[in-house]
Amino acid sequence: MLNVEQISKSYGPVHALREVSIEVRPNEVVGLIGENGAGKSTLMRVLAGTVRPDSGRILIDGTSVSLRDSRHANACGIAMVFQEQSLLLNMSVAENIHLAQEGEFMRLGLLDRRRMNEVARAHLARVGLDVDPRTKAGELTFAARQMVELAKALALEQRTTAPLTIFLDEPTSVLESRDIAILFDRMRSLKSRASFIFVSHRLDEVLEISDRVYVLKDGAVVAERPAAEATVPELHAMMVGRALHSGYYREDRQGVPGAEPVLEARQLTVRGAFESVDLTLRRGEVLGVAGVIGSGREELMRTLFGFLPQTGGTLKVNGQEVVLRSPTQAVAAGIGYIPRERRVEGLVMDLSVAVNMTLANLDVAMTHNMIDHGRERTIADDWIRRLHIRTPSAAQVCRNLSGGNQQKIVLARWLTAKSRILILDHPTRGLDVGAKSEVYDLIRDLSAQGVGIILTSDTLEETIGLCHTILVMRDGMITGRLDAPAEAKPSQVAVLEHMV
Amino acid sequence: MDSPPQMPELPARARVSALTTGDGRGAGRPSWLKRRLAGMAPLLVLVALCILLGILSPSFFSFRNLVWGVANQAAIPLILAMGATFVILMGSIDLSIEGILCVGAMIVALLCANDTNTNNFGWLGPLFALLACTALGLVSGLVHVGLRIPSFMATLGMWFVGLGIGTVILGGTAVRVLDPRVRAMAFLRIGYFPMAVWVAAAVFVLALLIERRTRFGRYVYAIGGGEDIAKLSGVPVARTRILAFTLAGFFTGIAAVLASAQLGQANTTIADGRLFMTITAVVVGGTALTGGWGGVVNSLVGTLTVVVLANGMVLLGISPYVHETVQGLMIIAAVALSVRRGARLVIK
Amino acid sequence: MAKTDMVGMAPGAALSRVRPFTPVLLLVLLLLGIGIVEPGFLRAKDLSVVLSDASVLFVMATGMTLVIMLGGIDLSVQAGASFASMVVAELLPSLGYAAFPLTVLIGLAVGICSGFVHVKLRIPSFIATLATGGIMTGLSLLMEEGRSVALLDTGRHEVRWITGSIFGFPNVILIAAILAAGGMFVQRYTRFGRYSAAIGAGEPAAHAAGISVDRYKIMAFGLSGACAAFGGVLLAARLSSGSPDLASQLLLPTIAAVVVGGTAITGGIGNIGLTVVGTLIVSIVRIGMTFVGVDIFAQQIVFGGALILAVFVTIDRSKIAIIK
Amino acid sequence: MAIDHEMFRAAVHRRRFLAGTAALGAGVAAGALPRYARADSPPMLVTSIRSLSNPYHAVWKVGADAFAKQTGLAHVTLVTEGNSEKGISDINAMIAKTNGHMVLNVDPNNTPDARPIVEACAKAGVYVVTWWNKPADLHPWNFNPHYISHIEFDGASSGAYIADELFKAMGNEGGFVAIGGIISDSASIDRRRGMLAALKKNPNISLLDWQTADWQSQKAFDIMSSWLTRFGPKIKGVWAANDDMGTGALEALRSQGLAGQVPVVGIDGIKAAVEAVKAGEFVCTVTSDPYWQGGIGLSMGLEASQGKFDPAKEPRIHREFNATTVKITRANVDTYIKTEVDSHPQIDWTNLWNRVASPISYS
Repeated sequence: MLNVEQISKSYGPVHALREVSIEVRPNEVVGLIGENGAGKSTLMRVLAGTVRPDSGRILIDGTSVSLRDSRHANACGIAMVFQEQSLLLNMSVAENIHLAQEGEFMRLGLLDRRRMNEVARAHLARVGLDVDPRTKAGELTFAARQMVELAKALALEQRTTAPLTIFLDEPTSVLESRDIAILFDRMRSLKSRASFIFVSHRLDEVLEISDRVYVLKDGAVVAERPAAEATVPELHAMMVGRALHSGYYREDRQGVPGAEPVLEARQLTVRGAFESVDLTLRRGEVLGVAGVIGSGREELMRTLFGFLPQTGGTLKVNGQEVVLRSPTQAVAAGIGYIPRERRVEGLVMDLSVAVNMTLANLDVAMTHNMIDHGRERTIADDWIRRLHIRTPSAAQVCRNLSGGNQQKIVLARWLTAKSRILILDHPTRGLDVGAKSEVYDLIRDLSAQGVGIILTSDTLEETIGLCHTILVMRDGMITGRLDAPAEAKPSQVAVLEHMV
Repeated sequence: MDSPPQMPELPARARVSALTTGDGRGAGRPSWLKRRLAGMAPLLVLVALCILLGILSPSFFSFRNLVWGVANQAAIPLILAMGATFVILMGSIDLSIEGILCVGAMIVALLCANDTNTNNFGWLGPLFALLACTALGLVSGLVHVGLRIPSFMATLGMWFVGLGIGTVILGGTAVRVLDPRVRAMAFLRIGYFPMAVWVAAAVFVLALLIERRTRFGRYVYAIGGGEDIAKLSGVPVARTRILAFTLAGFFTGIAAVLASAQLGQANTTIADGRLFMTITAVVVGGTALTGGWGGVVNSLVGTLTVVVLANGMVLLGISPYVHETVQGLMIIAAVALSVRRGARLVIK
Repeated sequence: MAKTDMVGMAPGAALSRVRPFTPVLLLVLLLLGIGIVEPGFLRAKDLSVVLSDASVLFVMATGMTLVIMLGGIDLSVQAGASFASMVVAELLPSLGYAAFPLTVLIGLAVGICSGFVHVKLRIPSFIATLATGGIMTGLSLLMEEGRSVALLDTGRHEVRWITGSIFGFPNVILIAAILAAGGMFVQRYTRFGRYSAAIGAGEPAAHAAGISVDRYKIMAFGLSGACAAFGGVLLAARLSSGSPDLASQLLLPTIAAVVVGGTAITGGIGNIGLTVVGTLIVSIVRIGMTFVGVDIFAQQIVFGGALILAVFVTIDRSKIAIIK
Repeated sequence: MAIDHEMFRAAVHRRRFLAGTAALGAGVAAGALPRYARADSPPMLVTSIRSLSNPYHAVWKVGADAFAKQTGLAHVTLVTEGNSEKGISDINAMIAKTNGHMVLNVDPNNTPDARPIVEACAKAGVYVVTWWNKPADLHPWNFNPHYISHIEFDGASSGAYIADELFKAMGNEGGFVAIGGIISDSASIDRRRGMLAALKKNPNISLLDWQTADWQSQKAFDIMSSWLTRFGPKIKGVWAANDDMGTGALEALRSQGLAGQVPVVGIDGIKAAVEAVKAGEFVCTVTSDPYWQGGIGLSMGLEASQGKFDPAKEPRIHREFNATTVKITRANVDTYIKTEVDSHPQIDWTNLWNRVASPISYS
């Protein structure tokens, strides 16, 4: 029903897409995998109508269409659910679902808000989400928003006779495993209504949900497989061009943490988020915090970096009691933070690599209280070399770099700041396999250098794989503390039972 | 342009608040009640101010003052604020108010019976004034969107242009309006209220309908909430932006007609000081200059707050030497009490 | 976002290479244009007149630049300058030369207050500074019941360092030049400059990098206040008296000067070098109109049009994600 | 800033209205000036005023143009738009442009502006006349011969005069309200001083409240509305520092059906006020004559530059003086309208000193 034929698109010398052909059959889920820069997002933009291909054509039920813009793409039955949460937080769920499609609710030139809400409620019901369509999107959880986006995409079927294809761009990257299960469940039940193109970095998920899988590499399709016949290592190999070796999380390099504590929390409390949390982070230890959304772990992480002021308990850094009222104080105390929202909190996108690296500790780049641009440059170049950051130069603006490289720059910043404690808030979110493994290596290096690391991650597997110790939180309390030595990693089940 | 583009990013504003309010019952997120109260804050400020004045000056709550001292004086600022609201909701700003208002008033005066020329087109005067102001608003919009110039500068330019036109044609004279029908538009009393108040009320209802019950209204919020998302969802951003500025021009036109009718004359200084008062009113009402949050109801509250403040200073006979100081302090207090708390928004 | 825009305006790619120079280019064209119509304009003597008249505007625009870089705006500069002119006129007789630094310090303090109101009370700078400006106007009215204060002969002697000239070269231009150099230095070589750039371009990221955003914002407003005050001092010296509305009407030209230079009103992009050019463009358009003899009835229209045109040419859209 | 937004006699008829529009054409065409003035050619006439957005200065320009037409010399008008810097730099630009071969008639935007302007003129050999605003310690005789005269109109006496007329109309008893102009404006300050002085002489009259409306009728309208609710019938009269505010207040009264019952006074004699006097809604208004001001200043400069008289030899009363004002009351309003509003006064520009009234007193 939807055929992409021989699509090519290049920006200057870079070939984003090379004669890509993809077929989406009725009622099936097509998996689309590939590293960052493999051309996934460009392909999506082509289908969304926001980018015109240089050559090739798009067929819908055999008839060729040239998509003018996103509106037109919708009319042709192609809906997008973006990796970026693309809901307007200041508007109600119903308004979001019907955005730019209010036509059907106009009566005598006026919007019929009641009907708008009713219809929205129906759409929400279809994705099994029970929220008042009048609530503002900003008040929903990430998971709920994802569902709203799905509902928004589905709402299309009312408006178009064309068969519906929903393009899901890494919908799971911001979801908890529990929510992912729900999402997949919905997708399966919706297959009767629409076809899906499912993009993800998590190969296991792709295999779980897809019927067929396309592998993109360097802008070209390198393979197409029925999911049933494919395996994760195989796909990974095709995608990265190298085999997925054992010890994915570098368990072999997991050292033994030192004895002395670098960070101690006693009865740490933030009212309304979590209560009396005790934790001890030792030198060189990787401490994982697991828990579903709402368990308080997000807030715990942000509290440890001074975003949320603690309302009770004590916090000690290297034995010194500290009160962190702002990130400034946290940095002063030698704590570093790699945020979940890289593009917003991680980097100043329009400033250069070098500037971003020295942002947290400008002193290293200063000679008698003046910024020494030469010195700053050498520092930056040094990190670029040591962390294998792929960038034209240290003067390059971060916006143009891939997620993995951006993440390394954030890391480099804290290394420059000589932080002895690092808080990694979903450090591999949105990174492709290659970038991920590099980050894993870095984490091992850091812990080997005695840096204490507190980590939360999108997948339990990752948490278990990387950490020495795992704290499990539920309803704002610590409900479990498991050791995870390299040789005897606990099972996911073992962790899960503390979570729910 | 030699690397493939990536997905557009959410505006920082949206993302940051997503961080703090997104995660279930996040600590950064105030309770339902708190949020409702925060929404009410501007109104509470207004009520408090009124009570205070009522205590200090018995004549404040006198029916006469409420009608002539408050309602009648609020008419023109309210209409201006209605136009400004939509522009500000988009995160833009319209500085051309004074220029456009000046042109409008001038046209009214020169086309209907006046003491400078022999024209006497009666109703056509106000009509043409409306058309002209709407057209000027349209120009602001086209310049802003078409030339891709920040609205701040585009409308700043239009401000000068408008005043310039006024100066050229009036040549500095004050033109008196002699047409009784035009004067009636401000003074004719229906019920207890003068026409100006009814007009303002009508404009308010109109603006409310536009905000709540039209596509344009939705789109304005969408653009304010995140222009790139809106674009991707197929919102006609350019058209909406232009329309918003045109609408602002239209409302300014109505204000211009009322102003010339009320004063019985038009001159190039008729609009002096209107701009900052209008924007202050909108912000005091709790509409964010960054766009997306607030609305015409907020602007109504804000306008009343500002007008009551001015009215109160006269009622209390505060010395003109300290007017500006008192006003400044009161406005700081008002806004400080009514800004959106909770989510750490980037405030610029 | 930036990139998609670029894709949209593919031919503009070439344009974006000359972007950095467009403001200067515009300035040169402007000079030539006026020079052709009115050759007298380009005489060194007349240019020095133009420059010294532009210098006060520039001093105020410098402070404004720092604030706009952070994405804020300072509407209190004209009130601040007028206030300062009163203060310095009042203080000169009793304090002599000490009056100058003291006035600037007062300006700094007032600016810090504006910043504090904006940052700590979380009031949009547009309104916060509007209000603090009103307060300052009130104060300068109270000082002499609204009257202006003339500098006495002694005072006029003490402001020679501003009004005088070296080899026929007006000091005030030198002063402005020094300030410009200082400003550029601050922006390029100091913590403050670096951090305000970061805050302007991405406040949340700057915050998460441990930069105390609030502090630097307040500093920016403080400096803006100081610059405004200094501008007021220069004005008082040139007009040898202070008055509560001495700098009235200077606000819009100041903002125009900053933005016409190419600094983004939304913050992040820009620097004082651009403001130098912007100031020159604005004042040359203004004085040029008189020189060329544009009919005064039309001058405002021309000025408004010129503003729009200048901004159209100078702003670098490739860096502005969304044009609001 | 002298008269700031004062609305002076709106003596603009259709003729001039059209002329104004035509001026736009000329303006857009730009450069309607002789390119360069040689030393032997007659000097260029230059007028510098606040803006054309108020009738007072609009009429001023008309007078200046009339004089220029009569002499057949080129005339340029500069406006400060309330911006001292702009005003001064424009004048500097003109001096540079004409190589100092010009005469200047200037209404400085602000008291301080006078000094740099005069100094620049003296330096360049430009004959200059200033109006309304100058620092007290700046005197024409310190800049012989180029600084010819500084002329003002005694604001205090005007303020006092209209106050007295108002009190008479009130029957010398009861309360009245007063509206001032821009608070820091010298004219505003003087007129208020005069009003207060008059008040002292009338023990039975009380000043209910004094507020400022920045010369604007709109603000006066709002303030008056609030006053009416605050004082109601206690208001027996309205004193306004200029006619524009006066008419604003009058409209507020009209909206309450009080026009004509509560007497109003103002200064400037703008057309609206003159007609209000005729209608009995205004008691009186006072006018200096901007038409005359616009011409006479240039005339002084021209004659001096042509050596017809030597300013240095003139008595001091000719170098610094208050000029006479015209008082418009019920008594003379009809004739005034006939001679001044509906037609143009024929003025003998060569009679330089016939309106010298009194020396300027520095309080």
